[in-house]
Amino acid sequence: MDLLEYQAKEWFREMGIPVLPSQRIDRPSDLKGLKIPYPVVLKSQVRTGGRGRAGGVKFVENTIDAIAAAQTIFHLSILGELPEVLLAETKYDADREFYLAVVLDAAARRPLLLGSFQGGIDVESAPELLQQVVVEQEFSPFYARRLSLKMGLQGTLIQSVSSIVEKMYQLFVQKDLDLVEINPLGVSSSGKLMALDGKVTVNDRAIARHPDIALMAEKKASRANSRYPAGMLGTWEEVAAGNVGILGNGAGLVMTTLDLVTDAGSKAATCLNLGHGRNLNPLPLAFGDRLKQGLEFLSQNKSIQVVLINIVGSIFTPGEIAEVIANFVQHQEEHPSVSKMRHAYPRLVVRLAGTDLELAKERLAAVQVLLVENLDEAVEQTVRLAKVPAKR
Amino acid sequence: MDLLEYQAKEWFREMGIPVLPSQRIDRPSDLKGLKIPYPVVLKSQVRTGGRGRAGGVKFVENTIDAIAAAQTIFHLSILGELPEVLLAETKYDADREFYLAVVLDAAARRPLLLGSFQGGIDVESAPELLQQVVVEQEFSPFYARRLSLKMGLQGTLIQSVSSIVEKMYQLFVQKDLDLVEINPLGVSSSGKLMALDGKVTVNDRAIARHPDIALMAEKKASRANSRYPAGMLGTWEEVAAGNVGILGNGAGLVMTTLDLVTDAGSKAATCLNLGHGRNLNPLPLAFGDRLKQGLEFLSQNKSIQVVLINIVGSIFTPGEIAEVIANFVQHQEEHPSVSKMRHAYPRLVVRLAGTDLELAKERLAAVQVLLVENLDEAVEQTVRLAKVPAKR
Amino acid sequence: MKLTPESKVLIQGFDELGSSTHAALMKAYGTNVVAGINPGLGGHTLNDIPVFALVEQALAVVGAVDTTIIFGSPYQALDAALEAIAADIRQIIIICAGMPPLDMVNLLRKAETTETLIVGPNSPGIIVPGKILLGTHASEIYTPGTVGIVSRSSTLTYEIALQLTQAGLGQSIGVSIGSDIITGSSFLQWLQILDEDETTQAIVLVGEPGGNSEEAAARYIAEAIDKPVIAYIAGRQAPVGKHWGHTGTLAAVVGRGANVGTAQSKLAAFKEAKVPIAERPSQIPELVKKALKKGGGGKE
Amino acid sequence: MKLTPESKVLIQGFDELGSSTHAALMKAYGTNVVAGINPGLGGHTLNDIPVFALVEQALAVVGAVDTTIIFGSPYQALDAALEAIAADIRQIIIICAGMPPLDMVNLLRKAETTETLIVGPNSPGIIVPGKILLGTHASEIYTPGTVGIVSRSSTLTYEIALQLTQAGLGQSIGVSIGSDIITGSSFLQWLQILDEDETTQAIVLVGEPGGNSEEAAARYIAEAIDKPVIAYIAGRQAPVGKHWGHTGTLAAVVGRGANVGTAQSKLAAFKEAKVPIAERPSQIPELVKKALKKGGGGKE
Repeated sequence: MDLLEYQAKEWFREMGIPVLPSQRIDRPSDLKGLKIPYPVVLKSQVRTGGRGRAGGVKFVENTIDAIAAAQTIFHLSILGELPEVLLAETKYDADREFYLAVVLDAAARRPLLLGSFQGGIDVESAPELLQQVVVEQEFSPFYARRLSLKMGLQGTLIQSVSSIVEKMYQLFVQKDLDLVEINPLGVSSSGKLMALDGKVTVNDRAIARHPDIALMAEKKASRANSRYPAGMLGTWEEVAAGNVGILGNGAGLVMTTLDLVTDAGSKAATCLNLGHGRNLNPLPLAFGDRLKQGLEFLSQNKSIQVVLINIVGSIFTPGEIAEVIANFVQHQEEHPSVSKMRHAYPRLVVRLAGTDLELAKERLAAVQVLLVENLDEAVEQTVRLAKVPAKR
Repeated sequence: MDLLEYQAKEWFREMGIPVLPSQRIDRPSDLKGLKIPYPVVLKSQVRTGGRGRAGGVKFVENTIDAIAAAQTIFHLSILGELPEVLLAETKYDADREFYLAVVLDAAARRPLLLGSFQGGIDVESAPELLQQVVVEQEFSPFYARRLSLKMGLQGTLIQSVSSIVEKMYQLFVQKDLDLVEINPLGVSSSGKLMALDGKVTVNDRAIARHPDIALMAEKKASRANSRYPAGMLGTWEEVAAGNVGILGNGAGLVMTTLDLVTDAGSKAATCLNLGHGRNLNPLPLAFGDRLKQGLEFLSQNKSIQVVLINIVGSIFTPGEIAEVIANFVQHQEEHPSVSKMRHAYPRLVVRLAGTDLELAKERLAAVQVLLVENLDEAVEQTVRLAKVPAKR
Repeated sequence: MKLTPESKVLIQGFDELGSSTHAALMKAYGTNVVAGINPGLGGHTLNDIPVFALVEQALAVVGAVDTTIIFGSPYQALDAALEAIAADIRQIIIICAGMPPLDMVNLLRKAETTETLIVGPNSPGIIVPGKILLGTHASEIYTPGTVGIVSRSSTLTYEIALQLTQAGLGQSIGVSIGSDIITGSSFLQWLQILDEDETTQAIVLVGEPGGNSEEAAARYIAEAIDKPVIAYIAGRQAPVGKHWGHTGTLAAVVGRGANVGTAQSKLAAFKEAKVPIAERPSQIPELVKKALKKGGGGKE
Repeated sequence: MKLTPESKVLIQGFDELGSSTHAALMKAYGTNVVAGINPGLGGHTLNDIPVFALVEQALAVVGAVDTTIIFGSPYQALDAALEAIAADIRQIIIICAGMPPLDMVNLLRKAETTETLIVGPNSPGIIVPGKILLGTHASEIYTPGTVGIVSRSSTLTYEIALQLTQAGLGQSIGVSIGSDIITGSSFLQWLQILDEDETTQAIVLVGEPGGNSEEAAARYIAEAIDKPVIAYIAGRQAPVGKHWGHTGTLAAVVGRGANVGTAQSKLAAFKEAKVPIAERPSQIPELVKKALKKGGGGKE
C-alpha cells in the first residue's frame, strides 16, 4: 500500500526525520486558516509520479492566490487520479539535493540502503548515480555510514545523513515497509537536512499486524468502494481488451493459461486466480464459493465471450468443482433476470484434472458444458469459441 | 533507577499490559475529583517494599474515608521514605495470583524470564517456586511459552500469560531495563489477567539515551536537591558510623583500602571513588577538579577525622596529584572561614604510586602532609591518627 | 537434505483445521509424521498424531527430528521457525502464505548462521513420489520416476507433473521454493541437490516473472550442472506488474537495470546458457525425452 | 589469542582527546597500531596514525587486523564492535565505561556465533609487560616476568602488579575482564589462556563482590587448571549493595540463593577449591613465591 506524501511525512516527523512545517488542506477554504507563513507550496496528494510536471505543485504568496491554486489542483486529474487532499508546506531553498531510500531487495534477500549525491533524480533512469549497501546482518549504524561514504559525503554530512538513514531503517522495520524514500533530501548551505518529498510503501501482507496501518487501509478501501474487496475472490487483473476470461487456481497456472490463449491468437480480458485451493490461510470465502462468485464476476463483464476454467490439484475434486459450475449454469438459465444487462452469459470451457473426472464429465454434460482433459485442447476450444461472432 | 508503581503502570498501559483504572493523587483533596468508582484502593507510592504491612495500602468505600486515609498515608514514612503521591485504583478480586518478571542475569549474560504459579510471594524467600527461562538468542514468543509451560499453565492461559511476558520483554528492551516485574498478576475466575502491582528498574547507564526517562531522572534528582549531582565527583557511599574517609581512584582499589582500614580496627564513614583517572568518558569535572572537590566534600563531614588518599596509576602523576592536595591544604589554612562550621579540617594520609614520587613528597612536605609509599603503612598511619582523640 | 521415508517429521501450527488433514495425508503417503505442535492442545491426539505444546517437549518424547513443516498463521511462522532452529531442527518447510517479508529476512539471517534449509514460505513443500510427502502437494498427480521438478508455484508444478506422468515420465522429486519475494531455498540450492540426487536423471526448472533467480539459475546450470535441464517460464504474455498475488514479481530491482525480472530476460538467460526452453507445458515431456536420449543420463 | 608485538591493532573511536594519546602510548610501548577509525576524520593523521572513516576502508589499506580497541561514547560501542565483526576482526577490547548492558547482550549473541573474543567493556584491556599494550594499563607499573594477573578492576590490578614488581616478581600478562555486570570474556576463558601461556608460571585472580564468576572460576581451577593460582577478593568489608559504580555487583541473582555474589561466598568457593587466598595485596607476592617453590612451575 502506497502512502500519500503527507502521511509519509507524518511518520517522518514521528521518527525525528526533519520535515518542513506543513498543513493538510481538505478543501480550498481551509487555506483561510493556514497556520504556516507565506510563501507556501501547495502539492496535490496523489500516488502517481510526475505531479510537478502535470501542474499539481504550485507556489503561492497569499490567501487569494492560494485558494485559486487549490481549486485548480483539486480539479486536476493526474494520470487518472484526483487528489482528495492537498499539502500546504513552507517553501524551502535547498543548496543541494540528495536521494535516500531503504528498499527490500529480492536478489540479496535483504533490505538495501540506496543513496545518491544527486537527488531529485529518476533513479530508474540513472542507476549509475545510485549507491547501494546491503544490510546483511541485523542493522547497525555502520551500514548507514557505509552508504554516506559511498555517496561521496565528507565531514559532518557523513554523520547527519547516516543518522537520517538510521531513522529511515527504523521506520522500515517498525512499519514493515517495502520502500521508504526521501527524494529529494534538501541540504541547506549550512549543511542542515530536510526531507522535501517522501514516498512510503507498506508491505501488503504486514498491514493486518499494524492496527494503525490497517485503519488507513480500511479507509482507503471504503473510498474505493469495491464490490469485491481485496482477497474476497482471490486476485484478478484486467489484462487487455480481449473477449476471453481465464479462471484458474494458482498464479503460475493462470499465467501459463494466459500465455497459451494469447499464443493461440485470442486476447484475454480478465484473469482471475482463485488461490490454489490447498491454501490453509483463512480467506473470506471457501473455495467453492470463490469459484461460484468468480464465475458471476466474469459473467458480468460484457466483453467476455468465453471463460476458460483451468483447475488442477485443488482439494476440491473435479466432481465437486463440476457440481459448482453446473449449478451456476442452471441458475443462470433459470434466472435470466439476474443477467438482464446482457443477452447471455459467456460460454464455458472447463479443464480439470484429478480423481473423479468421469463424474465431473457427466455432471457438466447435463448442462451442455464440455469438460476437456487436455490443456492444449481446452485452449484450442476456447480460442475457437472466442472467434465465433458474439451472440451476447 | 526504580520507578514508582504508578509510573510502571503507565508504561504497562502503553504496552497493552492490562492494568486497572487508576488515578494519581497528589494531595488528599484530589480525591474529591476521583473519576473511578468506589470501592477503591489507596496505595502509597514509595520505592521500598513491604508497604502493605507498613500500612501504606488502604481500602476505602467513600470520599470521606478516602480523604482521611490519604492524609494518614501521606504522613506515613515507610523505611524512611515519605510518599509524594498516592495511587487510587479500582478494587480487584483475583481468583489466583501469578508472578512474572524479566531481569538481566549476570551469570547467563542474558535476560531471564521468571514466573511462578504462586504470585504475591517474596521471590527471594521461595526460589524453588520460581521458574526460569534464559533468553539465549534474540527474543521470540516461544521463550514466553516455555515459561508458561514451566509454570504449569494449561489451555488458554498458556497464550494469555505468554502474551504478557512478550510485552514485558518488549518493554525491557525498549526502555533498557534491569528489571520489570508484575507481582502479583491477578487471574480472574474467567481467566482474565490483570497486572495488580508492578516494579520497573531502568538501567542507570542507559537513561541518557531515552529522553523521556532522562526527564524523569532529572525531576527525581531535583527533588533530592543534592549539592553534588550524580557522576560529578565520582561515586561515594556512606559506609558506617566511622571517623575515616577514604578517597581512591577505582572501585576495586577503594574496596581494598576499605578492607584494610576496617581489618586494622578503624571504621570508615564515607568512601569516595573518583574514577580511575584513565577514564575517557566525558565526566563533568576533570580528574584534578574531582580530587579537589572530593577533598572538600569529605572535609565537610564533621565525623571524618582522617582522610586516606590512595591513588594508583592515574594519568595524573604523583607530582600533579600532590600539587592539587597541597593547594587544597593551603587554601584551607588561609581561609579558615570556608570551614567555619568546624574547628579544623581532617588530617590527610597520602599514598601514591608512579614516576615522580620524590617531587610529590617534597610538595606535600611543604604543607606538613606525609606521603607514604607502602599501602599497608599508609593504612597503619591512618588508623593511628584515627585513634587520636578528635581535635575537630 | 534428508528425504528418506524413515526421517522424522514434525508439524507446527497443528490444528483441527487443514493442517491435521494434511498431516494425515502425509502419513498415508508414508511420511513419518511423529508429532504435531500446538500450545493450546498439548497432550491431545489428532488424527493419531500426538500433540505437544512446545517443540522441545515433543523432541524429548520422539527424539531428534529431521524436518518440521510449518502451517498456521503467517504472522506466527517466524516464531515457529525460530523455535525449531533453537531445538536443532535443520530442515524447515513453511507452507503458509502471507508471511511478511521482513520476517523472512530475520529468519534467513538466523538460518544462514545455523546452516538451516528453509523451503518456502508460500510453498506446497517437497514430494518424492512414492516415498515421502513433505507438504501439501497433490500427490495423486505424481508417479515415481527420474525427472526432478523445481518451481516457484504450486499448481503449475502439478500441471507439469501431470504432463510428465501422462507421457510416461515419472518424477524423482517435486519441489516449489515458494511464490514470495523472499524465499528460503533458491533455485541454485535445488539444482545442486537434484544434480547430486542419484535417482534424478533430468531436471525441469519452472520459472515466472519477477526477481533474478532464473537468471542466476541459468548461469549456474551452464557452469555447474551436469544433468540435462529443461526450462519453462510462465507469464510471457502477462502485462508487466500483473502477478495474481505472487509477490516474487514485486521484487525490487532498483539499480539492476530495467529489464531484470521480465519473462523475456529469463528466457534470454536460458538461451544464452544453452538450456532447452519449453514453450508450453506439453512440450516438456518431449524435450526431457530428447535430452535423456542425448545425454544418456548425465554428461561426464 | 594473538598477543605478539607484530599483530596489527586498530583503534576505533579515535579522536583528538584521550584515545589518540592512549594510542600513542601503546605505540611507544611497542604495539603495532596501524590505524584509527573516526567517520569525521577520514584521511587525517593523528599522532602519526592514519585515520579512516570506516573499518573496511582501513583494512583495505593496512590489511587484516588482529585486534581492535574501542574507545569513545559507550552508546556507540555496540555499533563499533559490530562493524569490527563484520570486517572479520575476532579480538575486540572495549575500553569505554557506561555501555548499557543490553547492548552487551546483543553483542555477545553475535560474538558467540562468530567466535569473537570480547574483552571489556569498562576495562583497561591487556598488557604483556615489555611486549605489547592493548588498552590503557598504567604500563610503568609492570615488569616482565612469569605471573599472570586476571581481575575485574583496573587500578586494583595496578596495585597488585606494583606489589609483585616491588617484590621482584615480574608479570607475564595483566588483564581486566571489565567491571560491568556483563562482560565479554570470563575468568574461565582467561584462566585457560593463562594456563596454556608458556611464559606464565603462576596466576593471580582478583575478584570482588557481585555475580557468580569467582565461584565458577574456583570450581574451574579445581577441575582444569594445572598452574598454581592465588585468589584475592576485594570488598570483604563493604556493606552489601555498596559498589562505587562497579555494576558487576548489581548482578541479578534471583533464584540462585541469597548468598551468591557476596565476598564471603566467593572466599568460601576458593577455600573449597583449595586455592590459596591472600588477605591483602601485600600477601600476594609471598603466596606466589610459596606456590612456585612448591609446584616447581606447574603440576604434572
